[in-house]
Amino acid sequence: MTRFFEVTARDGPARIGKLLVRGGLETPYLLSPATGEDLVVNGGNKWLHSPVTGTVEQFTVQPYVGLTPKVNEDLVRLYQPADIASDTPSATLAHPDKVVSGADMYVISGVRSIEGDSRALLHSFIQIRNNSKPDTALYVPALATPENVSLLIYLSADIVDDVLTTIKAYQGLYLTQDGEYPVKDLAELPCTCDACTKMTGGQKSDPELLAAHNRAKLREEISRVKIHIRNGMLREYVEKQCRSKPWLTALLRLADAEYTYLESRTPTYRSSELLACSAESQNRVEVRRFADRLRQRFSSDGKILIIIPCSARKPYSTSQSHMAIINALGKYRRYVREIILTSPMGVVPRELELVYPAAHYDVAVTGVWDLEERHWVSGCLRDFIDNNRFERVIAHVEGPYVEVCAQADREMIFTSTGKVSSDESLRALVDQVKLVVDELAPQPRNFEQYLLDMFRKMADYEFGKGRGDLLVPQKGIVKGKFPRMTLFDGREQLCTINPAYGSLTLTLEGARRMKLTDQYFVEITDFMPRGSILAPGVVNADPQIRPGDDVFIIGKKAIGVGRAKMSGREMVEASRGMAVELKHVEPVK
Amino acid sequence: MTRFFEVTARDGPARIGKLLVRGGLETPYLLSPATGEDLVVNGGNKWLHSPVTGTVEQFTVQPYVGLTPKVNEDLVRLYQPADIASDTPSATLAHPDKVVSGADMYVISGVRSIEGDSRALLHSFIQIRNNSKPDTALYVPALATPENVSLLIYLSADIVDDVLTTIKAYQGLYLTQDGEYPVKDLAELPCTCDACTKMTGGQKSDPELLAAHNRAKLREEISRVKIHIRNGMLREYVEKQCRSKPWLTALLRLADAEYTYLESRTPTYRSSELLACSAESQNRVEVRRFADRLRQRFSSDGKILIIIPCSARKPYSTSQSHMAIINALGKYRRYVREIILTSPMGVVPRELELVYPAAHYDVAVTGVWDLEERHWVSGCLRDFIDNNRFERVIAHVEGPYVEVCAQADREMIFTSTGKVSSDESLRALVDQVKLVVDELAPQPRNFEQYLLDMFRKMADYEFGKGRGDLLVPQKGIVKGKFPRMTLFDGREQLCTINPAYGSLTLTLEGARRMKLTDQYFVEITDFMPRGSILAPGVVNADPQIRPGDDVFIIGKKAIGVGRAKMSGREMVEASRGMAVELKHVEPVK
Amino acid sequence: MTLSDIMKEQRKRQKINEKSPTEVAAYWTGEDLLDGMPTKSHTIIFQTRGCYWGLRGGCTMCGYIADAAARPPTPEDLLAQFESVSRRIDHGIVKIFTSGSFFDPGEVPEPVRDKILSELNLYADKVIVETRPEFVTDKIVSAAKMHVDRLEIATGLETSNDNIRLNSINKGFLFKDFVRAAEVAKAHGLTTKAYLMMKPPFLTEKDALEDMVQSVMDASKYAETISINLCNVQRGTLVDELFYRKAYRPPWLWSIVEVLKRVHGKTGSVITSDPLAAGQNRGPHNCGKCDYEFADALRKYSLTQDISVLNQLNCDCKSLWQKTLELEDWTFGSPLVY
Amino acid sequence: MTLSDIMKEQRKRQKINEKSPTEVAAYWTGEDLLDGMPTKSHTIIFQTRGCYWGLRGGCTMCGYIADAAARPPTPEDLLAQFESVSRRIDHGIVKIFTSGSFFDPGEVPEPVRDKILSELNLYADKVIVETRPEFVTDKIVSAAKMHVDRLEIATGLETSNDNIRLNSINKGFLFKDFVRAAEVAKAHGLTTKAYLMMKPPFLTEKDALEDMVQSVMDASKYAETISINLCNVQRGTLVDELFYRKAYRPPWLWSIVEVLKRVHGKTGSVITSDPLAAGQNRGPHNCGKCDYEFADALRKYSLTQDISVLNQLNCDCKSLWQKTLELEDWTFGSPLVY
Repeated sequence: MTRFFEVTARDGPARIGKLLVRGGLETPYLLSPATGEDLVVNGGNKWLHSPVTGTVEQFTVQPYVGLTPKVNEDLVRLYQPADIASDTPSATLAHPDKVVSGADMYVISGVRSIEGDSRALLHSFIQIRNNSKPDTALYVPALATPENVSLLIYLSADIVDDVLTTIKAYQGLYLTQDGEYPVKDLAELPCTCDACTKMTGGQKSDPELLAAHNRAKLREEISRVKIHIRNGMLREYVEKQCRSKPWLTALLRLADAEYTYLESRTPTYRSSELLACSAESQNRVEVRRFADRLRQRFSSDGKILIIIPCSARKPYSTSQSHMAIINALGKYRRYVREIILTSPMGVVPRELELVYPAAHYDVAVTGVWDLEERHWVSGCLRDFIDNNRFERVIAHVEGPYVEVCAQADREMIFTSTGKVSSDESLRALVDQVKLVVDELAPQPRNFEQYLLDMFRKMADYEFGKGRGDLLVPQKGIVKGKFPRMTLFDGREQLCTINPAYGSLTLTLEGARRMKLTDQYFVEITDFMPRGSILAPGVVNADPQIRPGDDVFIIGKKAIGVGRAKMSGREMVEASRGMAVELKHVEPVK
Repeated sequence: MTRFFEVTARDGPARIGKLLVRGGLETPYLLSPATGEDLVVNGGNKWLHSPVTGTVEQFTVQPYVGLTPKVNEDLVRLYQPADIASDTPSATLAHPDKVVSGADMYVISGVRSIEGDSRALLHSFIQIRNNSKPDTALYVPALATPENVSLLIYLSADIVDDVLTTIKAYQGLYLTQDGEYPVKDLAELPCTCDACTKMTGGQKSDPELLAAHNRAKLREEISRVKIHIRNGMLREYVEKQCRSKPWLTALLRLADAEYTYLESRTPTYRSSELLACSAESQNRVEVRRFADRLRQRFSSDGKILIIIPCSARKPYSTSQSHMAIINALGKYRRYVREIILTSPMGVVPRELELVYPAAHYDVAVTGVWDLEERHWVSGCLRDFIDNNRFERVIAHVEGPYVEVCAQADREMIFTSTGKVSSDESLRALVDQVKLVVDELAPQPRNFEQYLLDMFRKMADYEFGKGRGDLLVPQKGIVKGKFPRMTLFDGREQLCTINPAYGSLTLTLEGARRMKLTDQYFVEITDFMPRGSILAPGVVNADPQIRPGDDVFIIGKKAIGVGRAKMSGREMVEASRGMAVELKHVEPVK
Repeated sequence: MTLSDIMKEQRKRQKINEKSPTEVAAYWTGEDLLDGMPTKSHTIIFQTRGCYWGLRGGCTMCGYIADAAARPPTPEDLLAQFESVSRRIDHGIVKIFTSGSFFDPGEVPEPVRDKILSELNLYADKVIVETRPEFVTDKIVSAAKMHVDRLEIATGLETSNDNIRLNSINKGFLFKDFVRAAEVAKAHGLTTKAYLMMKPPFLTEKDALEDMVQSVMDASKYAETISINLCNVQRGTLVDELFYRKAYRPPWLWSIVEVLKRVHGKTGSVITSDPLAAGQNRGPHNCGKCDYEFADALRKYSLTQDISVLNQLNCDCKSLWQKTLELEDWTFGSPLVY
Repeated sequence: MTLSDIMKEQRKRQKINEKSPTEVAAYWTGEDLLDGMPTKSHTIIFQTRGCYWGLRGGCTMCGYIADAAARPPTPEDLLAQFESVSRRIDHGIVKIFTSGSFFDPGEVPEPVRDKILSELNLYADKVIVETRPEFVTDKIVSAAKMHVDRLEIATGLETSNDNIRLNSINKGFLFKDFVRAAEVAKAHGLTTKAYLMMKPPFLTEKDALEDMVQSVMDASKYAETISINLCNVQRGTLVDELFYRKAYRPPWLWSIVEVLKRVHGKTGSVITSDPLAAGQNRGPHNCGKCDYEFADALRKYSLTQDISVLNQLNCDCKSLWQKTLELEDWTFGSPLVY
């Protein structure tokens, strides 16, 4: 049980937290051994030093034998520290092969030795995180630089220090967010910190000043990273920041291959933008998960499918190009189903156009799609066609979309003769749709039915296939102005679309109707919650819960709905922190 | 003729220069209209303001009608400024559709209006640069932010200002290298500048302080960019920095499609590292040019080709894996030709392994090649095989290289059974080579001949096909320790390999033997040069000359060799700046 | 190519409003100042064959040419237009516009004009007709004067700066032409109303503001009433094209407030300004938060000439506007803030 | 698994040097201090069956097991080895090593040992034999003493800290074992030489430095000569494996200089240190610029015991070394600077 650390915000594996000593210290925290800070007591080598008495305002590391992550496993076992049972804040060395239990803080031992070894570093993070409680703090010692610290935090470092920045100063290296330079080679110093002001004033060779600059840069970078975590945009930042060095690029790419590690920590819905500014954006959890859920949780009942290119404006249907197509289709629109083809999202069914991140992403547009994009999007399209039972597929697309459709290698009719919204193209589209409608005579779906379907598909997407049918009554009523709409059954409100988050917000009745007792449930102890549910109050929770999910709260005294603030695993394992933000609760009779 | 500006260093289109007023002001220069700086005199709207008398310490923009880059061309013609004929430093508005002549400085009019429009912005730069003298300064007004200025400078901005940063401060925006934030949303300020120190002290809402911070950040960023230009690594930086916003990413990608604009300004040889940290690295001029030259300037006389994977260590032949292969081949090595398969370089013949950037790049290694990499490298391999006349191709490769070889779709024998340097693989390779050598009985090439061939191929690569045969005598002698080797004909020194730059350094005799009078020549006026040749002394120069090339200097009084510091076009058109760094010169008898 | 040629090209892309030739282009009522008292006003815009100047290209910000009839209306059509609204006029001020000049006989034949004016004279307290100055001739004015007791001639002077009027607005006449027209009107005992244009294209906010202050001062010597139009982006105009290209931003409401403060009390004229489309991107606007408050204040000032309603205005965006005035020159041709 | 087990695994990857069983593993000459005077020294390393302790895993930094013969040499082989070098010995100090203990009868049978010692006694001024302390028994020492006049027993004590000796070095004996051996030697009138090991694995530079200072002080009570080995990375050892994993850095030359400065004059022993492989990555080194100067000074000190040669040393890297001492604890297990 962790008593001296608490996680307060998350963005993927990255967290903002609080060390519960000295009135609370926010993490990611920059420890400063170089200036003699004593927050962490370093017991030193146990062959030379005696055990230390812990105090309540310091994290104590008892004397140890330090190893590096890549040494022989047998050595690790030979020298492993004892399990911790301490009343005062405790820290202990952790090795990827062995994590003892009971500490408030884990220190990756000897991680300095694998600077530049992307694979070993990633492995260390994952192993230690997977084998320790989610609400323990992770200290990555003597490794942080302004250049790499964002990736360390992205991978879940909570504490870093100024040890390497100081040593580099004594090696004459001037650190920046973008790399290091021998200070003697710099004609001017690209910084305005105190130390640089003094150095420009002539004290250039003083390593203490250089160390102060390096420390200031590290502190700034950590501060920036916190902003990115709070804004839910750290991923965008590391996609940028990893370009500093090949090993950092490799680190991000390898991390993306560790999908489970990232996915289990990545919010499902949120209000931040998703910027796709690099090839790696396509491998983001949000993008892959959307495609996964589309395969697993979505199915269409239509006979005729129309493929439409994406628009810069979101939701797509508010864009000029989509409005032109929708207007042209007119009454025929009720006979068709629409999907939007887009990089990097792949395929977005019209019914899901409000879902995160389909309505939240922005991407660099050049008119050229690279091979990875084509492969990915055409694969998504092929899967979508294969997983549904359309009798006819009409591709109303232009430019590179044409090739992507062709690459999907499924039978389809192309209707656009140039720009999709040109009069000629639209005429061809409508003519073709008319023809197919006459031939296939599909069931029409009027606008009210379309809206109900949207709720149904969104519920399926969020809570699993079939939940939409449970949630949405045949005679459901949709009120409100697109996209802020609410679903009613008679006068009973069931849920609302929250366009900012790209998800449904359930009422208690909505959750009840979906029978969320086996999925997306959070079982709590015997109390009447108010405002929020803290982790220690959680008995059990669906492990598929992610931050951002609407969850059903089940307790002996109360049931309710709320938004998950942490993953299901974290709710169960953590001993601190807000698990669920409550929205509706009622006592159990 | 430009008298008030001079370019002193280049990195692609980016330059460091000097405004020749007030004792010389280094560019990229941050002009500060927001603090009332009067280096540029802004004449204002000509319907309201009268012409200004120019002074010698200011760049004067006479009253004008300001337009934006995307307005109707007819308007541009209607309101275009007059050609400049001024004795004092002059600046004038430039529009992508019309650049008048005679100014020392061009101001892109209304460029603020196309912030975010990657295509229009790129077009503006290219049009104005292509239609003005290379040694005129380009001022990009009211557009720079810490986030975008590196790309502006990359595209060749010489002067930017603090106008937009100031205005954004008055909009409450806190700027950083990575984007902007409403200052009221920031819990802490990730900066240590004076202004931030004061703001943290409580004056948070003062827009003047915010403007000072924003300006400081812009100044820092410009300072950083200068470091990158000087280090020859601005490309790496913009590949990183463009990830801030989709439009900046698009700007870099679109710029890469303007190959001629970039290529004509990019050095051929240099001592800096080339880091391939993003998908865009593959589209770098250096990578494309290497492949182009391989197609156009390289040919092999071998019958048997061995394909080998690249190594992290450069030159490849000094790596453990290559040494293992070379040792295993032993005496059979003289019967084969070797190429190295690598991303992003494509194919590197062993003879060119010292050439820039084959010996200078570093790349993120994950063991996975994306589709673009595979497509590019397998295409390079296919071209190489098709452009030469090997009778047998042996692919001694592992992992993803196997697929890449297969994708080249040419007949080849695979010899590696796992790791290429395993005993088993090496045995299989040697067995196969023996077999093929017995069958084809190719001419052997001993090590001395190999070294001569290396000089030959490097000369072909640098100066055009056939020049190697002119340079390298049949009985040439190679002295020195790999890779620092010198070529002699008897006692006459012809050239040296400069491994730092990845090129040959010619002696005068070397240049003479290659008959560099029609290519890579610089014709100078009637004087005896010493140390360097300045642009005004150049009468004519081969337009294919790039910074870094060795060139042959031809004049009435002297001939010589030297290293080009600017492109051939620039030498001819510029009226200031060092054109060639002289290495050897002798009087014409 | 001249600016007129460019305008002609531009106009080709303009959509013409299609209406029955017997309907007016527009009619509405409002309040205006008459002898210092807020008074009901009627505005009639006739569909005519269109402004002769506009048909040759016309002014860069003027979209009224879209109100011209598709086929030239007959005199009967014009009278039918008048009759369709005349019964609604009982008293107050009547303001007559066409998409061009009411006094242009090519747009409104003399008999029709006389008929309209004489009939209006029965109900209206004051009639204001808009016309370009070239039609303010002794002959036309004396004829018009015969039919109506209290007549005011309104002219789109736009600015007193000939450079701007010719090169930015493409108005095609000079300040002295306006002066001449005003003198003719005065000679016949008529008053003159000058329409000014705040922020024509290619001007910075600052230049536009200064030009307007100067123009008010200049025009007030000849015009009893000055109405400052705040340029809004009308479809199909050059300003529209510039706006689409992010090359134009309508004026800040702060700027007109500043103009009014600076000229208030310094002229003998009544100065008004109707903030049409205020708060929209295509109309005059500040930051989005204060626009409606500013628009209200401007309307109030126009009706009361009470400067205190403007003095009270404030908003956080003031410093941004001030900075824009200071720095916009440095864009060398585009707005600095949108 | 014990550290010995780990070492045994490790040893499997070690390459054995193959040599004829009648050749010594190595022989070289140098200079050493004898009675305060630099004197020629001969070093002989015999190929034996190998250190019994090393064959069970052995010490973590010790690569000498590679010098053991592939097949156990016969007594004749051993004598042949001796004869192959003995003619080169005329006077001075003779230092006898095996890859283990010269006094281990399993390595060097008693008759061979006696023959070698008694023959050496003819030419050598002093004989030093290396052995683990468990072989320093009354019986063996008195036997040896019979053959040679001036004999010194050298033992790889490595450190006076039992924790480190057992857990870092895996030496398998205690300080008291060394003390006992030294006392046995003394009882027989022999002197003792202690080899210490500067920076065994898993220690920070600072801890290594402090340990060495303490060890010199402790050992000097029993050893007339103290030789500090600066750990270098020998192929096939655990230290080698750690070095490859960037988990080990040989000591800084600054550190040994600091040790010598701190103990100089505080003991009655002669203290020497031969900076083997100095300046290489695998040997003790500073920054690359000053290494050879430091190595020279250390050799000079060893021969002269003149501390002033060390006091003069300086280099820019001093502050980096000092900072490393200060901060290396904070890597929690790896070197901070390589």
